[in-house]
Amino acid sequence: MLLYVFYILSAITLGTAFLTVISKNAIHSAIYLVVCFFSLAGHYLLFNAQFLAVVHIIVYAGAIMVLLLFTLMLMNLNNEDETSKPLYTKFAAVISAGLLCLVLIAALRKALPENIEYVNSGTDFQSIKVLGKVLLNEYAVPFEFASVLLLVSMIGAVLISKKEEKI
Amino acid sequence: MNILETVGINNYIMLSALLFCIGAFGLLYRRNAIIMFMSIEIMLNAVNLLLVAFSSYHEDPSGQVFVFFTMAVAAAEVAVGLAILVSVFRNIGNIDIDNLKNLKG
Amino acid sequence: MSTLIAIVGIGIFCLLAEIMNLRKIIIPVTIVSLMALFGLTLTGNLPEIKGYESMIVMDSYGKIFSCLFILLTALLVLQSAPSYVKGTKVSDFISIKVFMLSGAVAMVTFTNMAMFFLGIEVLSIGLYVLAGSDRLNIKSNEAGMKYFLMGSFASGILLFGIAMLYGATGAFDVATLQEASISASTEYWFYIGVILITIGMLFKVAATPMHFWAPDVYEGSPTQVTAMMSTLAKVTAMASFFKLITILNSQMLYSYTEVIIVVTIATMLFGNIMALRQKKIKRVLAYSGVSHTGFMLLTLLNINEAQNNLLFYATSYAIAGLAAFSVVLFVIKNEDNDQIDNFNGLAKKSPLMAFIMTIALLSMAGIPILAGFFAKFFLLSQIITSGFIGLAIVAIINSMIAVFYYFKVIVAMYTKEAEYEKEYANHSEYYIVGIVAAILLLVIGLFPDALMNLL
Amino acid sequence: MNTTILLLLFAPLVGFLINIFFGKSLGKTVSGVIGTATVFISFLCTLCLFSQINSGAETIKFHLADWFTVGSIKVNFSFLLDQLSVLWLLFVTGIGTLIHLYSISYMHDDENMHKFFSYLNLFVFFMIALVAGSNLLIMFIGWEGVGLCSYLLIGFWYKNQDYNDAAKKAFIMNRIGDLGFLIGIFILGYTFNTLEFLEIKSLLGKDVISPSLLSIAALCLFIGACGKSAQLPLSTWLPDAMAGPTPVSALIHAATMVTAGIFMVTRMNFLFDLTPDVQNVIAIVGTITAVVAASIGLVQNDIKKVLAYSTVSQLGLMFLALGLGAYEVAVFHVITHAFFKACLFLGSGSVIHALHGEQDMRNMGGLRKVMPITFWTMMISTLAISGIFPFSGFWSKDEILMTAFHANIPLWVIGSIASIMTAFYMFRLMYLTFFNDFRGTEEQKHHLHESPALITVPLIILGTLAAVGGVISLPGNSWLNHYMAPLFAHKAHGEHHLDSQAYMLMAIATIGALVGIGIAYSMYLKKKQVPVADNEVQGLHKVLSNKYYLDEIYMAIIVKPLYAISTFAKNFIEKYLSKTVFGFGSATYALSIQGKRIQNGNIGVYLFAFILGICGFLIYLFNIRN
Amino acid sequence: MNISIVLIVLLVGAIATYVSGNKLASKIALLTSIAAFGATLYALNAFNGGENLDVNTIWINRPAVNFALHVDGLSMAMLLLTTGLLPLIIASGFVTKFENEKAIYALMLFMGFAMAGTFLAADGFLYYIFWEIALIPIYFIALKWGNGDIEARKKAILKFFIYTFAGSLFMLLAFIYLYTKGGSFDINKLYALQLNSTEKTYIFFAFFLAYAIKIPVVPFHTWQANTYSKAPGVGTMLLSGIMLKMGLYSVLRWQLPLSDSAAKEYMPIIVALSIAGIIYGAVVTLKQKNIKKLLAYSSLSHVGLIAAGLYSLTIEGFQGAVLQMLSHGLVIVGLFYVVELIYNRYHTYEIKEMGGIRIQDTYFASLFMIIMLASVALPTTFNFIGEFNLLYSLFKVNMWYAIIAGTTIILGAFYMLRMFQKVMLGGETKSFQKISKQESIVLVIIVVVTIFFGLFPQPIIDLIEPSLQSILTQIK
Repeated sequence: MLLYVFYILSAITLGTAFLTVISKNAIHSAIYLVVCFFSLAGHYLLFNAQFLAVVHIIVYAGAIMVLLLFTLMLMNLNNEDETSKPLYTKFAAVISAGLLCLVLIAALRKALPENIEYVNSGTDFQSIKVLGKVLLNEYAVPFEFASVLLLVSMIGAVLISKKEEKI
Repeated sequence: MNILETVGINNYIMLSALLFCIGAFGLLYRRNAIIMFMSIEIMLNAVNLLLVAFSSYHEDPSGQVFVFFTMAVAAAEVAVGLAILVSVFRNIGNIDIDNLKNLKG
Repeated sequence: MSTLIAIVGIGIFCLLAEIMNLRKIIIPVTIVSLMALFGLTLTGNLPEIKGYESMIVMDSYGKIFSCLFILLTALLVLQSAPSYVKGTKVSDFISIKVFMLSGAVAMVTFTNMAMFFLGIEVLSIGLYVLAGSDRLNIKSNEAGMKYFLMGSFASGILLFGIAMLYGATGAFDVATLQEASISASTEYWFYIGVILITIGMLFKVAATPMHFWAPDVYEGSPTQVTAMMSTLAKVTAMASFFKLITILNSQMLYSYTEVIIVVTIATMLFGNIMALRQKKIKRVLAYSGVSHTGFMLLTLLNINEAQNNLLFYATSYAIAGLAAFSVVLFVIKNEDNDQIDNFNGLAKKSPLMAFIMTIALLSMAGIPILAGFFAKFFLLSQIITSGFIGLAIVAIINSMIAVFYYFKVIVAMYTKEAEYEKEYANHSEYYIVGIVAAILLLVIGLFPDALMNLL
Repeated sequence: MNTTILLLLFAPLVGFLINIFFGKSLGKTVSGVIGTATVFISFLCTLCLFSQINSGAETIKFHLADWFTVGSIKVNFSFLLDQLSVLWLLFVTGIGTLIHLYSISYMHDDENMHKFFSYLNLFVFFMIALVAGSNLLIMFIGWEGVGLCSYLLIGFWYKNQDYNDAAKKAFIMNRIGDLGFLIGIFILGYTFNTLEFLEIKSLLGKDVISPSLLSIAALCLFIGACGKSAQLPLSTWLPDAMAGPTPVSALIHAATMVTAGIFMVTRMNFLFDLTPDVQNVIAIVGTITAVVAASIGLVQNDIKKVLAYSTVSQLGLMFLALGLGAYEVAVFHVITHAFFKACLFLGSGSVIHALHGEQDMRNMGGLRKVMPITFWTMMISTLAISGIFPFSGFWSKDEILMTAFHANIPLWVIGSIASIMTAFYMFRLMYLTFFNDFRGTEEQKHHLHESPALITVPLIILGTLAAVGGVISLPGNSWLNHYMAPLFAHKAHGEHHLDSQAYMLMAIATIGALVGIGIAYSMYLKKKQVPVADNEVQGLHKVLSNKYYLDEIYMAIIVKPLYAISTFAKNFIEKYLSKTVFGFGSATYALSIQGKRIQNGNIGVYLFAFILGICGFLIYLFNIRN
Repeated sequence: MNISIVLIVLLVGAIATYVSGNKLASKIALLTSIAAFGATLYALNAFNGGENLDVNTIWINRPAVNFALHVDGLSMAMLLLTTGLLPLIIASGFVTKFENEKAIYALMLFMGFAMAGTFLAADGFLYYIFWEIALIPIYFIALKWGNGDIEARKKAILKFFIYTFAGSLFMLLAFIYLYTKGGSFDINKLYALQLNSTEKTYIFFAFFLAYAIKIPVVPFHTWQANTYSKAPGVGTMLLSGIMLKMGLYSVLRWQLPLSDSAAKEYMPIIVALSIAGIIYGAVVTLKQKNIKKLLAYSSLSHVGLIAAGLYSLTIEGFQGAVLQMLSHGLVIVGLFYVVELIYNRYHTYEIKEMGGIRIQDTYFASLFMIIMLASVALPTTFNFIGEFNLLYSLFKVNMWYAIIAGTTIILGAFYMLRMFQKVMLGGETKSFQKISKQESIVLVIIVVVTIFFGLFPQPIIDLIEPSLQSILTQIK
């Protein structure tokens, strides 16, 4: 049962991801991407990582996608205005991405044993409580440091967008 | 009952590798900056999926904690990226990366 | 830890100062406090905050490199002052730079991959912003865009690598990873992680074939940002790359060594050969930076003994870069035009600046008695000791090629006449940074021991 | 004694220094007098030494100073005054004095007269060093030094580039010989660890040394002698050297310097005695030179050139004697030759002086009456050189031929032919110059006059010596052989008994000379022939007047190819060598263009390279390797 | 008293010259150089008195580098050459009006400092540093004050710089390798190092590359003629008078003792190569049209002979080489000075545009002629002593070497006399202003010194011989 769910979800994930990158219309891409994110959230749920799934939805589907869509709308880019490229560049893209895929998977297949034993010990490791503890004890420094990161990006975004005034 | 018992970690690794490659493909294939951003998001999400899977596999919360950081990074990148994109758009009127070929040689 | 906090504190002060209308004091205070921090960190007088050893440890490697970064940042801030002081965004710029410094410090002091990842992202995002910060300039936009896209891609790969490491070991902390790297029972995919991280870092240090962004971005970015990229960012990436390899791959596979050798040779050659025909000074320096990356990558072949050499090379390269960029800033002013022709006749107009540039370029070219010579010398002796004589010969051939384009600039300064009356950006900051850097180059060259014994 | 030697050595040097530094301010006459006086002082000193040596005093070794050491060889400034060197010095300084005296008048019109005298003094100094040196290197100093002075004096009128060419040629051909000399010095130095003549002589007797090495050494020294004494194949410089002022030709290119080769071989006689092969070579080269030069001399029209070829020819005869081991005979001929050839040159100088620089005999004639002293002295010398009894040349030449006759008949035959030719061309010269009517311009005719006393006095002295010089070594009672006997290891060759064979040979020689004279008489005096213009000559005559095309051959096989190689090297090798070396540079430069095409600003390409890089890494590290 | 005083004088003098400004610079430079020469003479006196002039202090700990200067006869002789020629070269600069005089004279002194250091250094690393920094000043001198078209000049000089730099980098490699073997750069420790023959071969050729380019030995000479013709007179003098000798000196001091077995093994080849250089240089010289190039190629020929003597590994060869270095240094400076004097009047280096000078200035012509004759090694000039030794050493190796190398005395005479004839002789064509007393001083000094040492070379031989013997023992 779960296996089928996994396959379906995986198919959705990959399919929508693929559609995202090949859709001519950027809005369509965005929609597909949202679907992709939801399917990923489904995967998280399969892992029993409910908190993560929720956060994922909020951050990606809620924040990032909205930001992207907003920008798209702002620029009025909903219709196709991407100049058509020569065929060979597309060809090169397909070849190289395919090669990357092939090589990466081959490497992984070579590295991974056929069946990795998984033992479920039943310990709680992904409830909000545990995550919170880990995040704010062990990972307090990176947690705080992430704020610096966000601060930088915030200042940066403002810096680039704001008009310079001479004094 | 855990998904890994049924599906196995291998499949998840493969899945995220494929997803990652789709992201890379998008980056190569498209010249629309926004869609390239999306491709990058796909790549980051592939990694997130991998992290979550490994977190489950090791029954270790730090993987999931790391996902939060990844999300923060993704958000930050998108914010900055969009800011740059907007200024590009303001200057040249579109967001086709192929128009950005002034710097070369 | 306390260094990191202090740096972030300085960054926040910049932001607050803006709010409190203290814009004028931002730069002086930043520089002074950074210098104070430099002294405190170097002498170890900073009160150490305990309890976060799982994330950050200020070991000697981290300490010395942090000091180098702090020094560089202080000089870079001083150097960039004339560009920002007239605008309203001074606090933004300065705070971003200071925050980037914090990222840099995190990158060499981390004991957990999360810290490393965040550090590198802080640095990178700061650079994306700065690269695109000249918002009305299309070149700057392009640089920001290119850097951002490729950088994010590299981040993704880096992240994938970290995830693989995590998958193989179940942990992010350095100690476990290090143990895993030398333990025989480690999952094989650990090495996929190592390789992906290597690739990500090769991008950050701009090594062939991941270097293509560097010249374009260097050229398009505002000059003071280019200075930062080619000095602080490169050195930081290199230092943290070195640290990562120490952790992840201290017992390097032979095939991995081979790959590094190939990359090194390719990087040196590519950088040097491409620099030959450049007409723009920033591109010349960018490509020369690429070739210097190749040299610095040589340290990875002997991670156990080479950290001094890396420190020496990084220091001399970064300081020479600072000196060079001071002159570049001085010469090209705010103009969009950074052709080497601008240097024509500099020796007559401003012998001092021409002299500083000469010192910087000679140091980069590895002419004795300057710091760059010793840097190359240490590297060469290191690789010869470990038996890579062929590699040493390649390195030497590269030094020869490099002379060609460095001297092109020197020739322009000393022999050519300026075609038109040129105004220079006559700011004392450029002089100060240039002189300090030139003196440092000379002093390090005269007393290389002092620097070598730090680590 | 030491003072005498020092004075002998350095008086000409002092003269040189005075003249070079102060000559101009001293005035022409004073500088001439100084130049002459210093050489005369040397002459007096030499006389003094000669009287001692002749009265049986010990050989004098004079150590002036240390010079330098080469490895284990010590080279000193030291001088050896024995029978040979003193004798040689005697006529060098003696004739030198006369020629200096002559020059005072001859060069009086030249603005650089003080230079002329300083060079002449320097020449005498180096000649003294050459002759008096006690080791090979001191001799080499003199050897090169006289070469230098010869260069300076041939090119004395340096405004004329032809003269400069002649000077250069003389120097360079001498240098070819010098290289041989130098190699010879190396061999001897290497073998004996010393360069002192006396030490080598004593070591030669003791040690067993590979004969082939000695032969090479001797041959090399002979090459040196060839260069200096203008023997084939290095003979062509001497006729060209006539570009110098006539006193120079007399002193350097007739009497003294060119005989340095003979001096050297005589000096090293102990070596040559041990190498019969080389002696044969010397004899053959000498004979061939004698006849070849004489044959060229038959058709020359320039009065000085005739004398020059005659000199070469006579030198060849001397080498013939040397090759036969008859050193004292060669020396005897050197001395008589010095007298009569100097006289002839000075006489020709007097003629040229009278004709204001005209040297072509076709434009002379009938000078006998206007210039009686010149005529008579030259006539005596001509008779001497032609080997007419009882003039000095008769005795010396006769001895050479007699020696040759005893040793090797073919050489004797060829030598005799050469001396017949000598008689012919010398009388040709006399007839063309002094007999018949004057063929020059009216202008010249108007100014014809006998030369002043300063010119004629030396002529008279030399003429006298040329006439009676033979007395020093009369057959059967030779003072010279006796005097020089200590120098030579073996019994002198020249001591021929005056038997019937000897008389017959003398007769043959005299008849030969008379035949030569007779032909000349019939052609030039009786038929009043005048040689045709240069472009009208034909056949063998043309070959001869072009000196067997030796210059052209050298030009074609040595100089031209050398220039061609030089041009080739300069324009081709240098260029392509440079290009090859910097091909690396250009190649990298060219690569740079290709690189710029990749770096085309397109982010897709960059990403493409990036991903290919990743793939390369992974493939290399995981799929191919284990 | 130690020998570093000479270096200090030169360095301080260089700075003082720069500081003193354009008006005083030339005089201060001359004074400094004379002071340095005085210091050298003083040191020579002390050295002959048996005093130890060495300096040895630790400079860098890791790698172990000492500031070690060692004085023996050989380095003393080279130091004499350097500090002796420096005043002459500086004085010969007086005939030319340079712009920015303070810089060029300071650079000249600085170069003197570096070259003197090269001759004195007894530590491989220190030696390398001196060796390399000597390049910088000459690069700038040639670049800034050179003559001819700027583009062509830039190319030629850059070529020179990169070429020599390239060579010396291989030397650096060899030094590093030696260091990894012995753990020290100290010359005596390096001498004592036990290496196998393969290593020695590699080291031999690494050094050879550096020196062959610097000396230069055919076919590594392509930089030379162009650089000489483009550099200003003083630069050419520095290059040919002293800098070439750095390479030759280094062969003796470093290359041969450090790679003895290889030196012996490859001796015939290297000597043959050097001899080929003699002939080749002479042949190419014949047809040169530019007088500076002509002298450059003649120099190539001469140093070929010196190199051949060095590589012959005989005491005569060493001795002759050192003597010839000194004499060639003097004479070539004189010749280039003559060229400079002519250039100042005719503004050309083309031989065909000269001529008829002797008739106008016989004094000048005489001085020139003596120097020219010295360069063709006429006996009683200093050059003869050296050349005699050198040819003798070649003879000891192989008679044919001596014969072939000996053709230099013929060819040398050929091209020199030819040049002299074309430049000086002939009728008056262009008016030539007579040289002044001041201008002639340099020439007079050179003539006097050349002849003096031609007559009394023994003091110098005595000075250098012990050190050469010890080097030879080291090799054997």
